[in-house]
Parts: sequence; C-alpha cells; structure tokens
Amino acid sequence: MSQHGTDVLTVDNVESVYGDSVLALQGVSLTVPRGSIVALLGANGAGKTTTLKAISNLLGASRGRVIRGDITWAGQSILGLDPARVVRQGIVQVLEGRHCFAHLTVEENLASGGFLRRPGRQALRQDIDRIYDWFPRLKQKQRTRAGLLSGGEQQMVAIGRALMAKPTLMLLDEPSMGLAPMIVEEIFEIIRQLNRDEGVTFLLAEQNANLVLHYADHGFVLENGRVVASGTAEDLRQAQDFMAYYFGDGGQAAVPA
Amino acid sequence: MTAALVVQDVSLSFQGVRALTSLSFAVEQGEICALIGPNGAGKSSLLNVINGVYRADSGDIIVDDRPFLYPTPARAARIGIGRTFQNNALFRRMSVIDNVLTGLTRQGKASFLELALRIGRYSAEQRVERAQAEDILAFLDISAHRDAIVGQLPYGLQKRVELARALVALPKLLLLDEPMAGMNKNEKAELSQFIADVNRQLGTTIVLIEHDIGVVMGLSHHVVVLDYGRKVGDGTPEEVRRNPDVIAAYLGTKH
Amino acid sequence: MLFLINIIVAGLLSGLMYALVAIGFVLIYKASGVFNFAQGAMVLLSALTFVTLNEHGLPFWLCFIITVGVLIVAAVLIEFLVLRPLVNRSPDTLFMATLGLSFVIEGLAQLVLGTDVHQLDLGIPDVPLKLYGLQVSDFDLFTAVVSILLVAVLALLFGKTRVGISLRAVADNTLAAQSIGIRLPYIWRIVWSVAGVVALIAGLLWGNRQGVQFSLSLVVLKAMPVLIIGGFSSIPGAIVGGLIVGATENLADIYIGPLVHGAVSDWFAYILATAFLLIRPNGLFGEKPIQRV
Amino acid sequence: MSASKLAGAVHFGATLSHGPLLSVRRAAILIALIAVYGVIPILGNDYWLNSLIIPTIVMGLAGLGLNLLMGYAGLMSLGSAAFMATGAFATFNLLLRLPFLPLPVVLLLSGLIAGLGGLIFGLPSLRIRGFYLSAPTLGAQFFLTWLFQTYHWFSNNSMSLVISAPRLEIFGYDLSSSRGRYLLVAVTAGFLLLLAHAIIRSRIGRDWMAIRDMEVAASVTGVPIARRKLQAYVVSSVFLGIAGALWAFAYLGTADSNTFSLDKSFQVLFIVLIGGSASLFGNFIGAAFIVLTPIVLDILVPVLGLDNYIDQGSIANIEPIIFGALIIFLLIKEPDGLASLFSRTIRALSIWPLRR
Amino acid sequence: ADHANEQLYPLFSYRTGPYAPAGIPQWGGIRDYFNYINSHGGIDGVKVLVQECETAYTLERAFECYERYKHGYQGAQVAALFDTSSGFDAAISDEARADKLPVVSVAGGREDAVDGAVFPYQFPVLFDYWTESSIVINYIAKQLGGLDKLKGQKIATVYHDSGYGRDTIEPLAILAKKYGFIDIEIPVADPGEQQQAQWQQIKQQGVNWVFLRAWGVMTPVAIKTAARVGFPSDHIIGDIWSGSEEDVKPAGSAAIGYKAVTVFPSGSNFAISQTLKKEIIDPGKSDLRDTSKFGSVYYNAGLVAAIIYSEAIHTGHEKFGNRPLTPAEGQWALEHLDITPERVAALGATGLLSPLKLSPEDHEGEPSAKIQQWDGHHWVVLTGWLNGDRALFHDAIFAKAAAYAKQKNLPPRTPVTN
Ligand SMILES: Nc1ncnc2c1ncn2[C@@H]1O[C@H](COP(=O)(O)OP(=O)(O)OP(=O)(O)O)[C@@H](O)[C@H]1O
Ligand SMILES: Nc1ncnc2c1ncn2[C@@H]1O[C@H](COP(=O)(O)OP(=O)(O)OP(=O)(O)O)[C@@H](O)[C@H]1O
Ligand SMILES: [Mg+2]
Ligand SMILES: [Mg+2]
Repeated sequence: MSQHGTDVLTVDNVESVYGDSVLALQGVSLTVPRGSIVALLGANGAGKTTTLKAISNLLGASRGRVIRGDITWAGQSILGLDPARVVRQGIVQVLEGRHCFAHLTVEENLASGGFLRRPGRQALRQDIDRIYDWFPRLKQKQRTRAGLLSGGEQQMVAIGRALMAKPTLMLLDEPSMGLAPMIVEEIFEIIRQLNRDEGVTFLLAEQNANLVLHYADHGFVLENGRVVASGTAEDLRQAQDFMAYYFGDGGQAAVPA
Repeated sequence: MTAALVVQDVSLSFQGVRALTSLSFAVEQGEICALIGPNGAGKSSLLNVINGVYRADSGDIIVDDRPFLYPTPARAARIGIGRTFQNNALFRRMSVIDNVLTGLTRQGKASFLELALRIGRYSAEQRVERAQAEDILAFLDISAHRDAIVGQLPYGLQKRVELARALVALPKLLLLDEPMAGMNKNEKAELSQFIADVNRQLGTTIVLIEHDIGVVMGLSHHVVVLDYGRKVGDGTPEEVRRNPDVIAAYLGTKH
Repeated sequence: MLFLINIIVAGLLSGLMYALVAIGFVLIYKASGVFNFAQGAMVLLSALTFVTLNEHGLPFWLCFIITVGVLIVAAVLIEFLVLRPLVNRSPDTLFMATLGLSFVIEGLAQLVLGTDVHQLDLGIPDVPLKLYGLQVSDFDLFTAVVSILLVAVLALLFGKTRVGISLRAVADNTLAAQSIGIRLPYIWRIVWSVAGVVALIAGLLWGNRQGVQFSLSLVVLKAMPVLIIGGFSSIPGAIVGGLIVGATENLADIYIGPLVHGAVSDWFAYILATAFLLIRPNGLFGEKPIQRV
Repeated sequence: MSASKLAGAVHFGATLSHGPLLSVRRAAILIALIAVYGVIPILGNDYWLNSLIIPTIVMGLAGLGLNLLMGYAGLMSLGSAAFMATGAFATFNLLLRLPFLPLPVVLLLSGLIAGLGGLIFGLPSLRIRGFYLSAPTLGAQFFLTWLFQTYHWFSNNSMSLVISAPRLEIFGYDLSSSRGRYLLVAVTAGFLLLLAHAIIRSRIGRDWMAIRDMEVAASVTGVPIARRKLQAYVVSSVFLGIAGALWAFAYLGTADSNTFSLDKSFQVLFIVLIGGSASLFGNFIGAAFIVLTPIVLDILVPVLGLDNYIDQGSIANIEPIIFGALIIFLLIKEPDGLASLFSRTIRALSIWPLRR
Repeated sequence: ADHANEQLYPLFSYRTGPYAPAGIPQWGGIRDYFNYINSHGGIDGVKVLVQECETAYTLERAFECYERYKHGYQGAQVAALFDTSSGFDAAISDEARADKLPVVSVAGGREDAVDGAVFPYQFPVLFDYWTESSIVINYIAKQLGGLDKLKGQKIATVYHDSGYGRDTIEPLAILAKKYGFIDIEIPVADPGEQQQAQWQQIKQQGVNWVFLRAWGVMTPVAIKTAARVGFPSDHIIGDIWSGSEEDVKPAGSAAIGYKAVTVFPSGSNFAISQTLKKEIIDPGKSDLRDTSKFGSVYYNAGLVAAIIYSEAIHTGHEKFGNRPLTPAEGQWALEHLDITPERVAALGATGLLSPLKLSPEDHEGEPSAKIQQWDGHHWVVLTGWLNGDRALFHDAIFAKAAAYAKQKNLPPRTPVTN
C-alpha cells in the first residue's frame, strides 16, 4: 500500500471498547502516507469517529479505550500518549460536532489553537488573519462568543482553530457537516492547498463519499468496526456497485462537477 | 388551502447585530418548505422564533390563521409545533424509548398521584403511550436500539431518535433543523422518504433546514432562501435554483 | 450615625477577608468549572504549616517560601492523583472529589502538624487609628491593600493572557482543549498552586485574627455566599461579593437579629445570595452559561 | 419503509430477550426481600440493628430522596439535612400535639411538611441553575436548622433543645425495641422504594431526566419545566423528611438540630454519587459505605493491634484520610457508582451458567 | 472474657476536627490518671480498662460507641459512662434510662437532670450554667463592693448562639430582676469568627461588664475585638469553656487581664499533679504527645473526671466488695458519692477538685467554681471555690424536671434502696 513513500501513520489491528462492553473497533488497520489525503468512509456507527479518537487518544472522555493493536506515527508508537503530547507530535483532530469553547470569543478560540506553538504576538496575529481570509464570516464575528454562533460558524471555528496549530497530520471528523455548499467547497480547497503547498497530511472521516473521494488519494471503508474495503480514491469511485451499496452514490457526483 | 404558518415582518437582533430583518413568508397547509441559506443566515434563529425559544423584536407568527402570541417553547409544544435541533438536543443519558416517550409527555392526563401509586388512568395511559412510541420507532427503523442509551449511539442514529421524539406526538407543524447532517447518501434518501411519508400520510406541515441541495430539490414543495437575515428567494425549488441571487449567495457559481 | 458607619466599615473590611478566601475558589472554578470544597482545607494546611515552621524559629520569609513549596507539591499531587484520573467527568463528581480531598488534607494536616491551637502574630498592629472616629487599624488597611493587590494581579494574570484563555478553555470544554494540545496537567498544577498561595495569604490573615486552628477550614462556608453573589468565575466579583456580604451581614445581626431572637448571620448571607441570584442568576459578574440550539 | 407501519403497530419490548438477566434479577430481589423482612429481624442482634443496619437503611432513604432530585432531575442541593430536620421536628410535634394520629399518618404528614419546605426552597430553581443552586439550598440548610434551634416551640421548650420520641407505636403495638424500630424502618423503606420506582418509571421521572439532560429541549418537547422542578423538590423533600423522622426517632431516639448539620447533607450527597446517580438501589449501597466505613476503620484498629504502634490521635486522623481517599478512589474507579458494580456482578452471575 | 476482672471505662474521645484541641488534653488527663491508678494495682485492686472510641464529636458516632460498649467489652463491665459532649449527654438520656446505665457528665450536663427523682441515671455533676451565672454576678458585685451596687450596671452576655449559649438567658433574667442590673443579651452566630458589630454595640451602649459564653474560635476573636474597640479585658469574664489556654493563646497580648470561670483550675502544683509528673509524665508514659499540656485547664479537667470516677467506684467497692461493678451498682455508688474535703486532701487534689457530695435526690452536688485571670502566660487563680445562689433557681429547675416527667409520662421513682 505504500506507493506513496514512507508510511507515516499506521493503525495496526486496533480493537477498542466503550465502557466494558461495546466493542466498537474490531481490528482496524490502515496507513496514512505522508503528504497524502486519506478518506475514512462508512455508515453511521461504522467506527470512523472511534478510529480518529483512538489516534488522538481522546477516547477516554467517552470511556472508551484501545484494548489491542498499535498506532504509530513516524515509526514511534503513540498509543496511550497524553493527548497533549500527541498534538505536540503534530497530530491535531477536529472533533465531530463543533466542539468550540463556548464562552471564549471567536478570536480567543482561534488564538488558543496557536498557543501550542508559542508564536509571538505578531505571528499569532498573522495566523489568525489567514484564518479570517479563509472564513470571512468569522471575521465579522470575531468578538462574539463562540457558543452563540450558528452551527456552521461553529464548525468553521473548530476547523480554523485546528488549522492554527499548523499540524503535520490533521484528523478531520465530518468537516462538511452543517456547512453550506460554498463553504464545503472552500474547505476542501483549503485542504488541497495545504496538502499541496505545505505538505500537510489529512485523514478525513466524511459521509459525503463522492465529495471526499474527489479530493482524496486513498480511501478506507469501515463497517461494523472493520475495514471492509480500501483502495485508491479513483478505484473506489469506479466501483460503482460498491459505492451504491454503501453510500447510495451511484458514482454520479452530486457536488463539485 | 390555508396557511399553516405565516411569518410576518419578523425581526430579531442580538446585542445590536441583526439576525433577521423584516422577514415574511407563508407555508401552506401540508407543505414541505425548505429553508436554505449560507451559514449564519438566520435559519435556526427563525425556527427558534417560531417555537418560542427566541422572542422576536417585532413581527408576528401566525399558526393556523391564529396569531401565536407570547410564544414560549411550552406554548409552542401545546399548539402542536414539533421540533428537532441542529446540535442534537437529545436527552443523552436516557434510553431511546424514554426519549421518544418524553415527546408524548404533554398528552398525558393522569395526575401525579395516579402515576406514583399506579392507579386510575395510569395503566391505560401507559399502554397507549408505549404503543405510540413503539410505532414510531418501528416506523423510523430504530426499534432495535430501543433500550440503548442515546448518548452512546452514533451521530446519525441520534438524529433519527430526535426525529422520532418530535414526530411521536403527531405535531401539526414540524420544524426540522438539518435532520440529515452527518448522514450518507443512502441514509439521507431513506430519511427523505420518511419525511415525505409523514407529510403525505399524516398531513404534517414541515419546515426544514437543509444544506444538501439535492435533498432540498427532491423533497420540498417550496423553498425560502435567507441571506444575512433577509429573504433573497422564495418559490418552487426550480425557481429558486435558477435565481442568480441564490446562486451567488449560497450555491456557488459551479451550480 | 458614626456607629452605623463604623459597623458598615467593619463589615466591609471583614468582607475583604471573606473575599480572600473566595478568590481561591474562583481560580479553580475558572479552570475546571468546579467548586473546590477543599479550598478551606488548603487554608488550614497552609496556615498550619506556616505557623509550625515559624514556631520552630524560622524567619518569616523562609516559612513563607517553604510553605509555598509544600503547596506546590500538594498541587502536583492533587493533579496527578485526583484531577487527572477524573478528567472529563461531571462537575458534580469533581465537587465530591474535592470534598473527599478536604477530608484527606484536613486529616493529613492534623496528623502531621497536630491539632493544637496556635497563635499567629504577623506583627501588624490591630489598634484602631481613629481616623475621624473611624475604627480602622493598620491591620485592616493591610488586609484591604493585600486583597485588592491580589485581585489586580490575578485578574491580569488570568485575564486575557494565554494562561487565562487556556484556563477558560479547559473549563469550557476539556475535550476540545485536549484536542488542540492544551496541557491540562500543566494548567491544573499552575492553578492549584496559585490557589494554594491565595489560601496561604488568607490563612495568614485569618490566623492572625482567630489563631491557627481547625476552624480555619470552616471559613469556606463564609466564602460561599460571597462567591455566589460575585459569580463563581469572576475574580473582581469575589471582592464585590465580599463587600456586600460583609456589610449587610453585620447590619443584619444588629438590626434584624434582635427581632428574631438570635444571630442571623449564619443564614443571612445565603438568603441574600439567593435574592441576588433571582435578579442575576449568574451572580453579579459571573459568566452567563451559553446553550444554543 | 412507509407510514403505513404506523397503523399496523409492531411491538418489541417483551420479545427482546433479557430472559436470564431478568430471572437472576428477580431471584436477587426475592432473596433480598426474604433477608430484609425475614432473616435480619430474627438474626440481627441489638448492636447490628441499632448501630449498623438501621442507620444504613435510613441514610439510604435519605440518599434516595436526594437522588430523585439530583440524579434524576439534575437539580443540585446541599441542604438535604435541613429537610430531614424538618421531617424530624414535624414528627415530634405531631406526635406530641396530635396524639390521636397513628404513626404512619404522622410520618406521611411529616413528609408532606418537609415537602412544603422543599417547595419553598425549590422555587428559586425556576431561575437559578447549576452550582448556583447551592445558594438557596444552603440557605435552607442554615435557616431551617437555625429556626428549629431558635424557636423553642419546635422542641417543646426542652432545655437542651434535644427532643426525644414521645412514643413509637403502631396500633397499640410497641415499636421501641430495636427489632420493632428495624421493622418500621424496613417497611417504610420498602414502601418508599416502590413509590420512587413508580415515579421514575412514569412520565414524571422521564420529564425529570429530560430536564436534567437538556432543559431547552425538554421545554420544546412540551415538558412543563416549572411544575416538574417543583415536584422534584417536593418529592425529594418528602423522602428526606421521612428519612429525617426515622433518623431521629427510629435510630437515635432523639433529635437536635445539630444532628442535621451541613456534614449530614454532604453525607447524603456522597451516598448519591458513591451509590450511583440516578439509581434507586445504589443509595443503600452508598449508605452502607458511608455509615460503615468509619466504624469498620475504628474497629479494625484494635483488631489489627494497630493501637500498639500508633497513638490514638494519629488513628483518629488517619481514619478521615482513608475515608476521603476511598471516596476519591471510588469516584475514579466506579464512575456510575457502586450500583453499577453491583449490577455488573449480577449480570456476570446471570450469564455465568450459560457460559459453562 | 479476658478482661473480666477489670472495670471498663469507655472513653468517647474526639481527637480530630475543631474540638480536638479541647479534647486531647482531657483524654491525656483521664488516661494518665488511670495509668497511675493501675500501676498501683487499680481502684482497690480492680484495674480500669480504658477503651477509646473516636466520635469526631458527632452524635451518631457517639451512639455507635455507646451501643458498642454499653454491655461491656470482653468481660469488663461498665459501671458508669462518663460522656464527653453535652449534646450526647442530652440525647442519650432515654436510652440510658432504658438500659439502666448511669451517665455522668462533668460540668456540662442538662440542668433539669440534677433531679435524681426524674433522672435516676443522669449525673450532671459538679457544675451547671445557671449557677455559673450567679457566680459571675456575685463576683462582679464583689468587685463593685456589694450586691446592692449592681443596680443600674450594664452587664452584657455575649453568647454562642446555640443551645449551650442560650442556657444562661433565663437565669440571668431572674438575677437581673432580683438585683436590678441591666441584662443585655448579645448572640454571636457560629463559629463567631467576626464580632466587630457586636463589640461596637457593647461599647456604644456603655456596657460595664461582659459575661462571655463563647466556644472555640469565638473566644480569641471576642478578646481581640474587645481590645480593638477598647473594652477592658479585665471586665470580661469568660465561661468555663472560654477559660482554657487554647482559648486565650491565639488572642496574644490582648488577652492579658481577661478573666474566666473555672471548675478545673490549671496548674501542676497540686500534690496529685506532682505525683503524676514523677510517675507518668517524666518516665514518658503519658498519653500526651505534647507534655507542655500537662497541668493545663483541659488536662486537669480530664484529671478531675478520672478522680471522680475512681472515687465513685471506690464508694461502690465499700458496699459491694472490691470487684468490677455492674451498672446498677455504679448508679448506687454515684448516688452515695461523698468526696469530703478530707478525702480531696488525701487524694492530693486540694484546690483542684471541689468537695462533692451526691444523693439520690441531688445528682449534681454543690456547684462551685473559681475565677482565674490570664497573665499572658498562665492562668492565675483569683478566688477560692465560689458557690452561686443555687437556691434561687431550685424551683425553676425542678419545675422543668417535673414538666419533663409529665411530658414523658414517667412514673415516680421507686425509692432507692440502701
Ligand atoms: N460513548 C459511547 N459509549 C458506548 N458506545 C459508543 C460510544 N460512542 C460510540 N459508541 C459505539 O461505537 C460504535 C462506533 O461509533 P462511531 O461514533 O465511531 O461511529 P461513526 O462511524 O463515527 O458514526 P457516525 O457517522 O454516525 O458519526 C457505534 O456502534 C456506537 O454505538
Ligand atoms: N443567542 C444568540 N446570541 C447572539 N447571536 C446569535 C444568537 N443566536 C444566533 N446568533 C447569531 O445570529 C446569526 C444567525 O444564526 P443562525 O443560527 O440562525 O444561523 P443559521 O442560518 O442557522 O446558520 P447555520 O447554517 O450555520 O446553522 C449568527 O450569526 C449567530 O451568530
Ligand atoms: Mg462519527
Ligand atoms: Mg443553523
């Protein structure tokens, strides 16, 4: 699978449970090569979120944990590492469902994403302005507390905040959710741009299979906590029956033509 | 046909920032009306005004030809307005069936004592409620999860539970805020079918916010487009789709 | 008239003393959204440590430094043993944990440092200066200056700075804070250490007034209405709340007390706080909870 | 899928197979019933009944009262003991001043009087949320205990402000022996448990949980928020009031308002969280923990001969350290409370025979 | 039953929490004295077995301790229970009556229990707060030069707003009526960490004397605040629970001159103290971790309790023989306890313990106390044993006992057999 060069992130046969009973991942293995965009597909409850959280080690909050397998990043295991340490390694996740800091203003939210790198005032300002360029809507709302924003605006904040951390690997959980079509396009363009210009690697969980496969290099399809298919985005897109079966997308692209 | 819902000259602002500006439109009885518009256009705020979560600065909401005065969420529920939310607003620690049963709470007649002592109207009521809830679970195909704790369900199923909770009391007017976010094509198609069925078979008037233009086109009879709190389009799906303002503000040039 | 003014002034001054304790709560509330019941135990621990060292003949500044050291160690241990395992749990649970913690700290303090009553003399005269008939002493002025300084410094430190924003971020949404790499242990250690230092200052001033003994840990109960009126999350609120509670409580004891045959100050402040909340449900300066749908 | 399904109702429920689990649970309940009403009264000696079992059950009831409010309705209270005190003083005065009333009626009335107190101090909850609710509830805590202490009418001008049970009998049958008091407590607890169970399984309980989980959504769904909140305070206080009456007269035999201090409110709170928030049975496990741990620690010391090594003062201070540490440990290890440990054990037992 | 030949002394202690500073020296006094007695073969050859039970000053845990030890421990019998908190003393009343176990409360029980006819099992020995009021008023009168000088004096009682604190409202009203002084009652809410308003009020009203009925932190705060407003410390007379070293030390120099009532004069110069010092303290056998507490007010309080206990057991031995006593025998012994001045001298407790004579009718004995003054380092005893005007209150107190008997429907007591 490593036609893309060095494997950077590997998820190796990971099993994970919630509480003591629910087995959410039953041996998931995948590889995300450096500099690639990889899509994680699957129906509701397939285990996409769980996989991403296993990587960023944020399962604990919902009483989940990895019980078997290993996750490595640049050759080193990051399993069980303190979440902050994982971020320090350049892996940043955008959580599913718009986790903003509700009482902080939009600007404070964005700034908090940059703290990790300890940039100077000037640099921080520049970075924030770059986010505003991408999402002009946020600029208008910079002094509004994030909890009061509309759903889509919150999603922009969450994505913008993660971008502020300038990750080398970004885990995005349903980035398009709740966003207007124009913004969705915008976000995928940003992803493509960052990937191309700055070499950022992306692992995307996304329901809109057609859209994501349009941008991704590679895809993995999860079902019931298992990888049931994988391949290049091109191959997956071509497998029309398969796509129809899983996603109802008979191959014809709904969004971006 | 009479209008199930008339929004008349409604304005809303937050600390001086306008969220809705003199907004007016009507939804006919039995219609599925889609609200679309860019993020932050004021769609959710409008639903919040209609069912009393927000109080409009000015303007009127008319439901079934009667002005809906002093709206509060409780009053809205009483006059038959059901609602789902954009950020799932489920009772996370309760089971699926209990969430759905809560949707029936206002139809209960048995008094506190009857319930606490399990006497009088208790058992009849209990039976009816259960049956209704089970029906709706079956209808939305989530019976298998009836005893699961809602907070532990995947996002997509949660959306469905929320719909079930809103539907179970058979509201006259149903407000749905992005019910299909986070679903894949198959699931969206399935849910669209449900919504269409509800509309057709139960005669429920539905106002729906949705960003997936394909779904909107397939499902709705009528589309209202908002941008910056103003109405920029109002008509049949086809009309709206061709409206250059809508394309510029919302859909993007590629459409 | 002068009597009335003196009563009010006395009340305001004791209000500042309450505020000192309340600030400790605010810090931890800001960083974790949790009401830290163990703050009272920390006041006890710090004052006891200080006074014990002092009685062994160590100079004031050295006692202070060593005690601060002890408190930092305590903060690190608390973070490691209590907060970290309870990350992302409900505020109720954390509140209970701090109650458990207060048992542990009080027990430890008494076990190691004994249960004796100590005298603590900071050497600041507590004799009224008779300024225009006002009963204000050097000690009162010192307390006032210390509390106002403390509020100013903390408000700056935890205001719009990076630490301040991170702090509030953690309290707002721990999971999201983790997801962008905010180091919770680090934040918590800082906050608990600072709260410890605040506890020490409160402990010293209170200890000077009433002696260092177990009852110091009970000043929590006095700080609570102060905190509620000011708003859990506001440092300046603690001062304002303190002033309000201090002044009215004294007046109530003198003017309402005789009507009801007793001292009313053990419940008066809470009823007052409730009345305030009915008007402002989040205290005077507390943050409004945000829940959008 | 179509809406026609709405007509032809499909019922699940009973068909879902928790067969073995249910039967094991039933068996457990049956065994518990036999133990509580048959074995314990016969075998328990005075010390066990008086010092361990009765206080455990009564505190369990108090925990149940608070759990209804906090665990189910999500409303915070730090003033449980005040409502216990109300119940205790109400019982005392009713027994004293209306001597013709039978004991069950007195208990019920006392509960209702406490419920009235709950209603009054619950009113602010219509505006105040979260930890800020500690203000009115602590107000109740301090105000009510102050009231009973300051106005001697409540203690019938007893000099020490300590009151003692005028009479403990039911239809001429004397209940003042430890066995009699145990039965009174156990039967009352049984009734209240059934009542609580009925309430939380009904619309009321669901509405409470809905308010707890998300108030806005609950109101949109049609839950009458204000009424349900007040009902929660009333029901909770009724339970607490009855528990307080039992605590005073079926356990201690006396009451003074110091018994119902803030510490007691915190104990009740511990019971809820350690036993398991939003569970009924867990309260009794939590109560057992709270009541028994200090005693066990105290008894263990001489048994293990520790008093030869450590002085008494150290022992006295090590006990709260261990107690506090245990609480923290349980909060960490059993997030859902001891009740979940318990039901896990039952579940394990129920599938065990199937596993072979 | 390996302790069958010993007499059980259940010690309901509190060594943790806010009450610990008052408790620990007391337990030291009690344990050291029994240690000393046991090392000399026990009370008439019967050793005392001290079993400690930590109550943390809570009622429930004291109850549990009571249940645990009421029937004895490993064969050792309880003859009488010396309780350690007045709340528990009042609360246990009914149970002790049912269990027929005598309960002794040294200087802190409920007043009406002095009536042995109504309270056969309760012994509030040595002292009560009603008499205390009278002793304090008498003392003030003496300073003024006669009881007639009291007229018009303003005497304020600053009291802890609790059952204990309010206990003197009634007797002081009676006294004020009799002597014509102005009785001002000022409550302080628990814990009393802040009293500026109260003391300013005292100053403003021109109060002449203050009777301070405080507890815990309330005492040092009162003394300090008094100094702040300029009220003379030697015109404050503290209650017996406001007159220990622990009460005044935190107040520092402000406490110099402050006076207090004491039933347990401090000091280590009593003959018995010297003996204890030689045999127990110096060899390191004391229960005290901090032996500087030796001779403190609370230590001596423990000592006094232990002496009274030993004397009661000794009295019983004279009738029943030298063996462990049963509760019934303990009750008899207590009701016939007579510690004469000669006996006090023989015990080496002259000046420490006032003579004490109980009877079936009178369970208190003649209450007496001394006034002491703090000199900055030590308590200095100013007076001999003072007796209050107990007769003045007799009717009021016995009426209360009678009312209690009526309310509880208690049968009149069968005469005590001798
Ligand atoms: N907190 C939890 N407790 C118990 N089970 C959980 C929890 N969260 C998720 N699960 C279970 O884990 C499985 C995988 O869920 P996950 O959220 O990873 O799915 P997903 O692919 O992200 O779905 P969606 O597209 O709906 O977001 C599901 O069966 C779900 O029920
Ligand atoms: N309670 C509030 N306080 C302040 N501003 C608010 C509040 N509610 C909404 N707004 C503002 O009103 C505007 C409209 O928000 P609304 O949620 O209605 O948008 P929307 O059309 O639903 O967008 P989306 O598609 O992203 O959900 C937003 O800019 C938002 O910040
Ligand atoms: Mg997901
Ligand atoms: Mg919206």
